[in-house]
Amino acid sequence: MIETIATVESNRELATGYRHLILNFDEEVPVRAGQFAMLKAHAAYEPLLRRAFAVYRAHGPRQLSFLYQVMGRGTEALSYLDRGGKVEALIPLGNSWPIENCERAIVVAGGIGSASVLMLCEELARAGKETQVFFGASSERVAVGCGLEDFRALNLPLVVTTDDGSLGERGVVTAPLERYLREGVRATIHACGPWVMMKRVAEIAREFDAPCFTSLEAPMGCGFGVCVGCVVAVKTAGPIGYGSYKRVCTDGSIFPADVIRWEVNAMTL
Amino acid sequence: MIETIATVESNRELATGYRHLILNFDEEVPVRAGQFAMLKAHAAYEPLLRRAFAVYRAHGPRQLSFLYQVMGRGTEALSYLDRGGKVEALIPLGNSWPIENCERAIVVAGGIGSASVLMLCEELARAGKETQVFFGASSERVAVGCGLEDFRALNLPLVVTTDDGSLGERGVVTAPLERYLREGVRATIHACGPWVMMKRVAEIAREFDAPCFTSLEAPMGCGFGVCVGCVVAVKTAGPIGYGSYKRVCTDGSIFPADVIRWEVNAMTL
Amino acid sequence: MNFALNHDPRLAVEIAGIRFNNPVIGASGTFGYGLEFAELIDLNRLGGFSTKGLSARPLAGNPPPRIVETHGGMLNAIGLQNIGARAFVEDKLPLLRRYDTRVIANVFGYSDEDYIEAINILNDGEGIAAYELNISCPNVKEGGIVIGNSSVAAARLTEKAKRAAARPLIVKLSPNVTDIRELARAIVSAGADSLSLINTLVGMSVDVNTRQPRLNYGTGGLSGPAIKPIAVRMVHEVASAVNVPLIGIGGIASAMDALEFIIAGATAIQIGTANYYDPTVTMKVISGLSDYCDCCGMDNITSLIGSLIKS
Amino acid sequence: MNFALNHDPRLAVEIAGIRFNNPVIGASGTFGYGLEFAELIDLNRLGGFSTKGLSARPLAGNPPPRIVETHGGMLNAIGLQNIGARAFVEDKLPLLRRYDTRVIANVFGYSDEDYIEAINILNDGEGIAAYELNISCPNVKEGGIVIGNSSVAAARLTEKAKRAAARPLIVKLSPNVTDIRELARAIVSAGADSLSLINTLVGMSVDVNTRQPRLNYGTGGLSGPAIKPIAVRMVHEVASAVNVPLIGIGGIASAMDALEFIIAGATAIQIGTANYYDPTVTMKVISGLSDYCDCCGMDNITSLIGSLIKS
Ligand SMILES: Cc1cc2nc3c(=O)[nH]c(=O)nc-3n(C[C@H](O)[C@H](O)[C@H](O)COP(=O)(O)OP(=O)(O)OC[C@H]3O[C@@H](n4cnc5c(N)ncnc54)[C@H](O)[C@@H]3O)c2cc1C
Ligand SMILES: Cc1cc2nc3c(=O)[nH]c(=O)nc-3n(C[C@H](O)[C@H](O)[C@H](O)COP(=O)(O)OP(=O)(O)OC[C@H]3O[C@@H](n4cnc5c(N)ncnc54)[C@H](O)[C@@H]3O)c2cc1C
Ligand SMILES: Cc1cc2nc3c(=O)[nH]c(=O)nc-3n(C[C@H](O)[C@H](O)[C@H](O)COP(=O)(O)O)c2cc1C
Ligand SMILES: Cc1cc2nc3c(=O)[nH]c(=O)nc-3n(C[C@H](O)[C@H](O)[C@H](O)COP(=O)(O)O)c2cc1C
Ligand code: FES
Ligand code: FES
Repeated sequence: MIETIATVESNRELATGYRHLILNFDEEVPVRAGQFAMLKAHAAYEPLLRRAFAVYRAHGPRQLSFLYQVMGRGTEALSYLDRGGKVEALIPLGNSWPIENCERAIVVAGGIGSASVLMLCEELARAGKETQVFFGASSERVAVGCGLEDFRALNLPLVVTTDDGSLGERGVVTAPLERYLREGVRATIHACGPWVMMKRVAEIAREFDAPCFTSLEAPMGCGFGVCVGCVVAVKTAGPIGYGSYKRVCTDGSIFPADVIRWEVNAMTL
Repeated sequence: MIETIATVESNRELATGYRHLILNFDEEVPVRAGQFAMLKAHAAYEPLLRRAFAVYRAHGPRQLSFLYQVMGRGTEALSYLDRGGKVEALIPLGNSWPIENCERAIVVAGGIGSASVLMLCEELARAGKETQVFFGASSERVAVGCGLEDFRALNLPLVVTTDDGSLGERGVVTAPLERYLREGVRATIHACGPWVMMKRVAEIAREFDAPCFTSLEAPMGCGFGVCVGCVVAVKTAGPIGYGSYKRVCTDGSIFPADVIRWEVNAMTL
Repeated sequence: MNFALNHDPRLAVEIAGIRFNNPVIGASGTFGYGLEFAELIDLNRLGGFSTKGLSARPLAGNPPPRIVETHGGMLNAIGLQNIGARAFVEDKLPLLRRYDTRVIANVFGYSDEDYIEAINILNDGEGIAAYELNISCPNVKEGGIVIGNSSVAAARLTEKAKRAAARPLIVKLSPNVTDIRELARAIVSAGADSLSLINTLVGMSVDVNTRQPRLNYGTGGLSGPAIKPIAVRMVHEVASAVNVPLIGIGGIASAMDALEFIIAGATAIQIGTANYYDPTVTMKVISGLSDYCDCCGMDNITSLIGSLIKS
Repeated sequence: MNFALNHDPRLAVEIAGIRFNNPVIGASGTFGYGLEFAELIDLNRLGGFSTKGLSARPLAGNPPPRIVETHGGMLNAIGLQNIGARAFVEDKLPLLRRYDTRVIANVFGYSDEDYIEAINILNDGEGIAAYELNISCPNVKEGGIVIGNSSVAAARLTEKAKRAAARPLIVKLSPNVTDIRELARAIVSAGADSLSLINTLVGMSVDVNTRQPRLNYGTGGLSGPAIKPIAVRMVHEVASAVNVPLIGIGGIASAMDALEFIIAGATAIQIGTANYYDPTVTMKVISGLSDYCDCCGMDNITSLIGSLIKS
């Protein structure tokens, strides 16, 4: 975990509301696929709290990039940064995607959740594991904003869905996933996307009893385990008690889908 | 009084900590010498309140400029603006320098107070009134930051003082003023600068009973008279009562020196 | 005069029998005597405004500095400088009557008698829709206690004021109390027709270099977005404790902010500090509320009042 | 071990007989169990820290969402999730003893008995400098009343806790009261060795789209720069009401902020929310205080305590 001030190499808009931020660090930052950083435009008075962003790509030991959607005040402040701008960063944070004991892999990306799985796909490819990617977005514009081109460049089997059918299959990304598993494929699922999507992916995984890992989101106060604000409800033997809630930032952000109590949403949205 | 969003033409640093901000307005903004504007970097969450800045120069009916010193959060936010940046502006505000019944004029500028008197000097020159300018700053750097070159370009008799003697006469600007009046000159004094300077100018004016006008500063909440936060204590016949305090923004910012109770400082500093 | 065309009927609300064209009201002390805004906004579009605190006699106010900005807000210790009730009735009201907006006279005094005297003067005025009793100004405590912080004193004054008032009585609550529900109940039982909340929270800022308070008065009232969460909570608490219409106040700077208060239980809202840094904010909030009705297909904003869904 | 070289002697302060190498303390609930910061800062340079609230038995805490950011601050309703006093003594203390910093055990319970039980467990622990009684957590009220908002209940608990405590007792005050001086006097008379203030202010934030509170618990505690002016005012008030050392808390994010509290009457300060968005803030504040001593040629920061000059 390194607390530092990084410098903006570029902050390009991929599609309206979606940007690719490349940062240069003074020191080497070792990151594993699925880890994240807490970022904030340097010396910005508002908002106070840093925001969590998955490491999208490692361009070099000192150059990392992030893919983000402009949601509110924090991401808006980041969107104003130009080359040379400064970013306060705490990195790397959280656990990473476990790929050791997976023979065959399925990667499900929903919307900006894609940011957390590009490095995973790269790793799986490097490890020579057979990998099928399902990439869902609300529209072609959003798909492009969520890094579609980078995923295409991986040359992995890729199924794209959009809610409005403007690109690929019309509908939700879980539909082709379900069909795929119904064909009898046994593989480990890695999913990142909106809560509802991951909840559905978890259900499907249980149905086909496929191992499934999900990278969760929660509003984060600190990102390193001290505020205990980012919790998700997990299944425990006894009644609600200590251990019923786990921190997304340090116990996660990646959890086996079957330990999460999906009916208890961590986000207000 | 116009509420609008202006566009930055340029925001050049004249000297470390001092900048010249040129703004373009969509509509014509009629301003008289000594008036000011409430400015804030557009969409900045912090600080909330706009800051008061004298109109330094009118480059055209729709282009005005401001000279400012980077003090704290508000001016810092302004200093980050580049060409094309947006500025929330309420303008023009306050009264203006009365020059009608002045035969001969003296202008005293202390530090960034210079920003409020350049247009005055231009007007006096245009009106063909004999004018002597006293320009004080803490150092040559600050003098340059406070627009020294623009004042020199006026070709009016100009005496420069610096606290450290790095330029012109060493010492406070009120010293040459006093000598000048001692020579028996009768003229109307127009002064803008730090409270202590104006207080001293007021004393000198009384001593030589020269008419004297001062442009005051106070922390401003609104700039258009509704918060009643920017008051200065004025002399009244009776005891303290309604009328004992006047608003710098709407009753001023320019007041005859002899109505001000100089012992009651409007600023914490 | 008929300005009806200006108004979005879905935004109309009623408080103590008074109809407001919309729930957006300028807060006392931040809206002057209304006329100062005539150049900036269309006063006829405004739901209403509350005047700067009016006392029986004009007041000087506190020595400067009177305001200082803090993170997300500001501290003020104006000390109720005002022209006095009489001058308001004679000089301001005639000009205000030209506009189709509800004028609320914010009343202040150092003693019960002062309040009653001010109300009696204002009773003669034409064009005042209601009175707002400012019993919660933190910058003028006499003998150390603020009337608004004591249920007993507040109820006593409310009762007297209600008797004297020729118009509906709104009482403005202080947030500087342990249990605002108890205070609200006492004031409503004493006859208040409506409650407005919150006034400012008492705060202090120190100039480390001079080691003096940044405000000459020492302490001041904290306002602005910084206090919004406290205000929303209090509106929600009071809504469950009394059954008179509430006017929510505290850090409102957008339509979304206003909606938070309405959902929490406010019938109308007042915008204060935001008027300083965004002089046309009231107009923006009114438009924003109309847009919201469009989106949700809502025909009356009143259906939103106190609609908070608890988990 | 000898870390003395790390410390600026001018910054040393004493509270209830405990020497702090400097007045900068990590606030409870924002500093975990201290160890989480070992990677980020030099714990040996830190004056001290207060643990996350410890209860006799481990607690689950509230369902999410537990936090939401507001302008200048944040609301939290963690609900005191903690590993429990026993686990702290057995698993955390041994590791903490490696560091030269004062460990304050923040104690919480639902009843007087809970508090005493927790204190008894902690009494066995080695390496605890003092206890901080959290009687002001707004997110766990049982039966509707927060002990810390009632002078009577607070004094009663303080007395029992003082009797049970094998270490100096710091009581943490709630800001959600009408008169914090009265509360402070009652608690000091009951035996508190020191007071820390303020805890969070109760607030609420509403999600206009879902019409639900943004926090699952409904209300939460407001912290951060937004509340600083209220905290400084309360520290100043309490300083004039009692004569035990005070620990100032509320929105501190810089050395200048810390100095405001010290000038207002605090002997030491705690930094909370700022640790989240600026994890090394404690180190920056310590250096800043040394710089200040250099500028002013001050040989002891204690000479600044309560040095506010009133006009
Ligand atoms: C471990 C982790 C990794 C993430 N990785 C990425 C990423 O790679 N790219 C990316 O664009 N986003 C990512 N997010 C989400 C990102 O943190 C939020 O979009 C961001 O915090 C929004 O901040 P804001 O100030 O722009 O919006 P806010 O003004 O804070 O909120 C705007 C809206 O977003 C919602 N929101 C607030 N915080 C979060 C949150 N933490 N997660 C989701 N919604 C939130 C609010 O409820 C509100 O409705 C990640 C979140 C987590 C927890
Ligand atoms: C009518 C008027 C005209 C002005 N014209 C100019 C001008 O042309 N150029 C220029 O550089 N400045 C001018 N000022 C001063 C300018 O408004 C302040 O420097 C500015 O408000 C500081 O804001 P800040 O956020 O940068 O500093 P803050 O963080 O607000 O304050 C930094 C320091 O400046 C002090 N300060 C705060 N507000 C004011 C204030 N209104 N006046 C003086 N000191 C203040 C604070 O006490 C603090 O010590 C004018 C002020 C007034 C009232
Ligand atoms: C400078 C200033 C002066 C105020 N004067 C009064 C007043 O005279 N009477 C009153 O009832 N409230 C007064 N208030 C309180 C506001 O009406 C309002 O209750 C408070 O500021 C909170 O709202 P806001 O956060 O939107 O500003 C004043 C507030 C400010 C900032
Ligand atoms: C997320 C969070 C959790 C907290 N938990 C506790 C706690 O367990 N015990 C306690 O006494 N105070 C707790 N506090 C209050 C802080 O210690 C502090 O009093 C308050 O946040 C004000 O300081 P700040 O503005 O610097 O954060 C908590 C604060 C936050 C933000
Ligand atoms: S974000 Fe603070 S504990 Fe996870
Ligand atoms: S700045 Fe508000 S009245 Fe002058």
